[in-house]
Amino acid sequence: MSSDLDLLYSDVEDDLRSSVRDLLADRCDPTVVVGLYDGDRSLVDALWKPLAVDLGLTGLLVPEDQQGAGATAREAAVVLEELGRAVAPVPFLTSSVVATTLLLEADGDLLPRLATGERTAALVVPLNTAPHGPIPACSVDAAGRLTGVVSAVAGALEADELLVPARDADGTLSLHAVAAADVEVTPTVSLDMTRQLARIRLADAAGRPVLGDAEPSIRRALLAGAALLASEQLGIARWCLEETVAYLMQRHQFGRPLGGFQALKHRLADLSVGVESAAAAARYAAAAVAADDPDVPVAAALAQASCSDLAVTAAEEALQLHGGIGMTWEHPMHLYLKRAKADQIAFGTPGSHRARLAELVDLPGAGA
Amino acid sequence: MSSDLDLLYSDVEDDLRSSVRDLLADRCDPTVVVGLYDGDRSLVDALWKPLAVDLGLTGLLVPEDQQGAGATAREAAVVLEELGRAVAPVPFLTSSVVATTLLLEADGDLLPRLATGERTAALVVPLNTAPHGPIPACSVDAAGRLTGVVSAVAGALEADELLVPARDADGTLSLHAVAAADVEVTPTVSLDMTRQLARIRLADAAGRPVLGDAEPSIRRALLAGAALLASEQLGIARWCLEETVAYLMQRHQFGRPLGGFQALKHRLADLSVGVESAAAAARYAAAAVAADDPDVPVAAALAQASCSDLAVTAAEEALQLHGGIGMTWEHPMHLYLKRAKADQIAFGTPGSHRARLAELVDLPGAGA
Amino acid sequence: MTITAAELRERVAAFLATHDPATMDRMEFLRARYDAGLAWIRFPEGHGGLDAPQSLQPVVDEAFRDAGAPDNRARTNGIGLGMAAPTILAFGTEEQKRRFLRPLWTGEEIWCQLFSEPGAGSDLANVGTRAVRDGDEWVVGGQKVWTSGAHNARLAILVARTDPDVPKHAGLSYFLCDMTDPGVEVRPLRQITGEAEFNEVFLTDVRIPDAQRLGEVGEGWKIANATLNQERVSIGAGASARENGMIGTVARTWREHPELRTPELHDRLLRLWVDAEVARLSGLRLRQKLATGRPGPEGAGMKLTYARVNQQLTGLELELLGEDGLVYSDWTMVRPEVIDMTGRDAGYRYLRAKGNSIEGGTSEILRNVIAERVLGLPPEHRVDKDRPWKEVAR
Amino acid sequence: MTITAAELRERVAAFLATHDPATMDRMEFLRARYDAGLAWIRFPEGHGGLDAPQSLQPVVDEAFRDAGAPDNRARTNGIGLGMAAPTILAFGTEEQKRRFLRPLWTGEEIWCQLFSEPGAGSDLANVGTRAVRDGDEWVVGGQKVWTSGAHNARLAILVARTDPDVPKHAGLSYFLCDMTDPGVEVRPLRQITGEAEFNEVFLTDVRIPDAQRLGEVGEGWKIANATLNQERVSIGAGASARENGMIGTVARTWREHPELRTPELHDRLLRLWVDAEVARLSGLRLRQKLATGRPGPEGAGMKLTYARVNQQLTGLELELLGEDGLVYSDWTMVRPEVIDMTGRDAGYRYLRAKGNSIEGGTSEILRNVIAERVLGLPPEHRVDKDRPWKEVAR
Repeated sequence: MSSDLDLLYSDVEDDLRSSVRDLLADRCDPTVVVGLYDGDRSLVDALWKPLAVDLGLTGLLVPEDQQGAGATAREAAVVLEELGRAVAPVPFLTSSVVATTLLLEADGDLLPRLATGERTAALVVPLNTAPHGPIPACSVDAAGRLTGVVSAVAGALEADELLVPARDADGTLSLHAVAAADVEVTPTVSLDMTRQLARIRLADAAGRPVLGDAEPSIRRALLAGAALLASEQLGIARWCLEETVAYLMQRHQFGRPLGGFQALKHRLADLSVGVESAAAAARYAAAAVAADDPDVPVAAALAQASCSDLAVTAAEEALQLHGGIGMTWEHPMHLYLKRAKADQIAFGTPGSHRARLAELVDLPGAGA
Repeated sequence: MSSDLDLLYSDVEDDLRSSVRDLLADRCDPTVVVGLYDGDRSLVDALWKPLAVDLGLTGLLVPEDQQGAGATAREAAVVLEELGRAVAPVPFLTSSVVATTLLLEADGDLLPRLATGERTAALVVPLNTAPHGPIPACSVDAAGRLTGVVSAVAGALEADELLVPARDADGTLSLHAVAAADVEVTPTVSLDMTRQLARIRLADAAGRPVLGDAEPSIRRALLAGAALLASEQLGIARWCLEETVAYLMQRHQFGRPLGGFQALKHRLADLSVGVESAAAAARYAAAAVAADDPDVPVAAALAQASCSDLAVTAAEEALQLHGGIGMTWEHPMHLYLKRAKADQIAFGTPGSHRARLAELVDLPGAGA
Repeated sequence: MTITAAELRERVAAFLATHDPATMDRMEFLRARYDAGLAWIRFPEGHGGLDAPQSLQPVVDEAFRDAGAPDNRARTNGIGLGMAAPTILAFGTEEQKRRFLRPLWTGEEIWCQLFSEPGAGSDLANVGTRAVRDGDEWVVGGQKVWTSGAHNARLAILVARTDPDVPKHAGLSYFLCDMTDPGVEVRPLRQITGEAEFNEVFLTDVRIPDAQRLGEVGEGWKIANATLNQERVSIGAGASARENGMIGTVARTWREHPELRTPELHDRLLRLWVDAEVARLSGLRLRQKLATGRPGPEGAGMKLTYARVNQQLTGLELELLGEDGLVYSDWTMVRPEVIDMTGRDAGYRYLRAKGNSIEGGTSEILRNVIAERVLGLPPEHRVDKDRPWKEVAR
Repeated sequence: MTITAAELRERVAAFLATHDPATMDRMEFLRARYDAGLAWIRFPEGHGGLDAPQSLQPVVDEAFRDAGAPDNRARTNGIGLGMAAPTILAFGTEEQKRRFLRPLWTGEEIWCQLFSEPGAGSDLANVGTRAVRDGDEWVVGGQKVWTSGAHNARLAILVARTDPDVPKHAGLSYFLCDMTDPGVEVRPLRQITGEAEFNEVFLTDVRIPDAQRLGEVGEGWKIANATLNQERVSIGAGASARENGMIGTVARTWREHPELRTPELHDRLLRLWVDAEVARLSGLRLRQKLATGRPGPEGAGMKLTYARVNQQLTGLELELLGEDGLVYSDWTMVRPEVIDMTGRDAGYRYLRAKGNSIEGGTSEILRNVIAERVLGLPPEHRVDKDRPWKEVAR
């Protein structure tokens, strides 16, 4: 609950934002993004390479002595704001945040290879797994062979390396790396095709052990993911607000711009207050993770409990205020609605994060 | 769930409404009602006598062969709409609905005396007792002597006869009549002074047995109270809406009537839809009680789950849209806000009625 | 003396005695039923009805159903039956009623609606499609949008601008347009669900006989509003059994998946159950009110509630489903024949329900309608009301 | 080079070395502290400050507190310190600053605010109180309302109309009014809580020297807005510890009464806990943003949230309390010295919180401000903006 965390953006962060935004403006036009829904995934690689290699985003959270940029969650959060703003279909959150955070606690050469963008990894759990919830796991035998099926895994289609949580006969949860090429990865038709999910099937797959007693590390990685997802949601919400304001200034009905109608003005004002609130919550979560503040669990749950719903509200309001045009396939609004709705479920629903907060801040439920 | 129940008002009901409204317009001016908050309760009697005796409202639910009017809950509901509309401080709901419904199942001469308005009665439970909740009870000894303290009792200050639920040593719940004059009745400073509560203290008070195994009857009476309270809430909401529309048509700011500002228009439109919905729910509850329909438990819970909150919303919106003037003691708006808020808690909160619905319509909660 | 249910049953029995549904050609049977006044009984004699109360319609429909008779497949001609027919009845000439109502009711001719345009959505009176008189014909050009069923339709109700020099509400006229005419081009319009439930319709020098003009020249706005009120009432009226519609679908998911329930979702679901049930009762009450009269602005409130409840319910359902809420059935573009809001997967329902607050009058426009026509609040400040249409910014 | 925390502590120590709070007269001590520039350090030298960063103010206050020094009882002069002082600093002449700021800071002179009128609430620029020039004085007449602390105040900031012949925003001027002048009558204004926290103030031929005019004639609207932005920021900024304010009060009730908890209220409380905590962080963020600059429209959003959360929390608390939510402490009319939103009983909090969305700019006006000044949406259509004030309907 440190009140001295900086909730604004530094000059460095502003510069980083500009580079990411410029690149996305150039290469991630909505008219290309929508192609993902019709099965054209070529954008993913075309975008990920320059983001990873040219801008070096993959190494943000990795220390410099491991080929990384030695930055913090604050910078990663700014990147996520921009990725959300462009509904960019890249595995930054899954590989460069969650998998990277996980590997920070492990030995081996995978981390530097993620940092340089040479490899991409994904944690094999369903996207809706909450940091505080049950962690679905495969089973691992004494020979280190992995068996199990995990569905709704995000980032797996883009990953070379899969990080698989598995339980041994004693019930200990450990983490194993498996080459994606060695297992069955089936794409899922997803509500949000800009973060398409996959079903992973392992049948006696050969894994390399990464972490022994892995549960605390996995939870920490999921917590970082939840905390920073809030920045992606903030980016989505900001785009929806700005796009809608611009549209309502330009669209005339009844002989005047729609933006001049007071009922719409008041709704946009409320949305604007919501977006500013989300900015505070998301920045606090990023700053807390960056500072390794003891308040991270509260900050992450708070950010998810607020930013998840706010992004959905922003997308829904934007859709409604665009009228019919927002309902069409050719307008990009639906891409944001689908991402926002999927993000709301990702890393646990807002309701689940509120229930977690109840434990953390001593507001027990009925009968407790 | 009979869909052939009439949800409109009959001509007879419209006539009844007119007589009640005329009388209240004449004798229940808000400037007099507010005096209750400063301790002047003279209005209560001055109003109750003509309503009870001149209009014969006390006997609405009593069969004609017991000195009553042989009408139904539909007519009583219309009376409650008008009483709510005028925040009238009379014991109609407590005596002529709840106590009367209870006595319909008992022998003795109290019912006809309630019907004629000669006597007034109140059920001695806290106002927030839900039809489906626990029923606080006094204890009764073998000699029929009652002991206990019950607070937040509505209608007790106006009652000659108190109907006291009591448990004997075996735990059986029975109902007893006690003359109000024989027990300690202490007025409570209440949030809603137009339905002022009291604390009843019985110490070996002599009661006359009214009903033996009284629990089903008490629940039925509370259910009728909850079902018809919705009509009072509808009356409150309608007044708030109409008064606010009238005020906004008359009040000018920025050189034009406030009612022409679209943001306010849209809020009033939403409120208007809410009021129409409340009318449907309240009418259905009244019609179901009148027809002794098996759907009464659902109808009552539904009406309370919707009309309670709607009346509060209407009063809160009305207060806000009146601006500063609504915050003053001299404007009647606060009388409605206080009544609406107290009514929301009366006979169980909306949340408690939703929980009851969950049981009734098979929508069990988590872990059930 | 109006007709009774018993008399109606007798009439149906008499009709069936001479028309055996088991042996008769389906279309011949339907035409005969129409001619016997047993189609839409509230319509006048000679136009498929008996001037009978609408409330008795189910008696007739049931009697035919019980006899195993074919029906007119009402779902495939919703716009024809729900919007075109009552409008033609109210504003058409005898000749027009005779020409159009019978094949409409029997389903021989499917109808669609050519009202909305890219520049005329909420501001419907801003229609820019031009109709220029040329002798006994009108030459029509422009672009329409959000036309459901246009690719299957034989006829359309059409609003076009016949006079750009007068203020916008005064310059519109109402036409019945043959969709098979040269110059009518229908293109599918893909929606956020992936499907193309609607179409864009391009009109290029389409020639409509003046005999297919409905009402007077310049009356288009009035007639279009009558049509739209029909739509709002029918959208808002909804079904009449408890848990019909979206709430039933979500309640079923809830009941079947105890493992997904949380206290938070429970209370949200209960609130929506209450809203849905109260909306059902409001619909019932509205129908009792309207039993005799014509539809007024009250239907607008029903439609507002229906849209809100559907959207909140479908949003909740995805949260409830969790992992299963992250998937979708199929993004392939198809042109569905019939829209089934409660069927399909939860993701589809979520996306499709977003249209409920836009189609048939946005929720914002409906709030204006309620504020002005139910509550009597002042109309919006209008810069375009009294100026010639062609001079207003758009 | 700005001053550092260490340097400030040294200055305080040096001051205390020659001014012993234990022996010195309280008011003498405060005056000396002001003259030493250790009052409000962000103010200029000579006016109680050192041109130091506002962020270091706690360092000074703490050092004095630790030394057992008397403070200036800031809570009893909220309007003076929060609104009058920054406005006088920004718009006053040197002479005015010298005359008014010192006794304001020390608390010798309490201030109140004479802005709102029965006919000028949200439409503040509609002020009808007239000020007519008469030589070196202004003769003021009119009625003000919602004046807190007027019965204790020595001075007031006042907005009055000096020119009714120009459009309303142009015809206002800003004055510093002596509340002890003849012609100033203060009457308590009872509120829905039963108390009279505010007053009505009747001004009859009150004579104000032209030297007590703040800013130019006709600049009243601009200066009043600067004052109100100060208020919104201070209302919105709130406290900075978690669970400070209303949420702490309700959370305490929740923790102390397990028997009252229900799943439904639990989720509502958690939602409001989230809202309150996010609002706290937003306030923190806003303060970081404003650390150097002047208050802008951003404070409006904070105030909106604060009002909503307070109202929802207090409403929830009554439902939570059930039977105890039906009682009230006392309806007797009193004039409270200090308003304590979080103390008192739940019924009082519920009623008092209703004022949060009205006082200091209604939530509706704040939404306009945000829409127009933050988002850049078009202003409302204004019939009164360019017409002489006296000709506009009201």
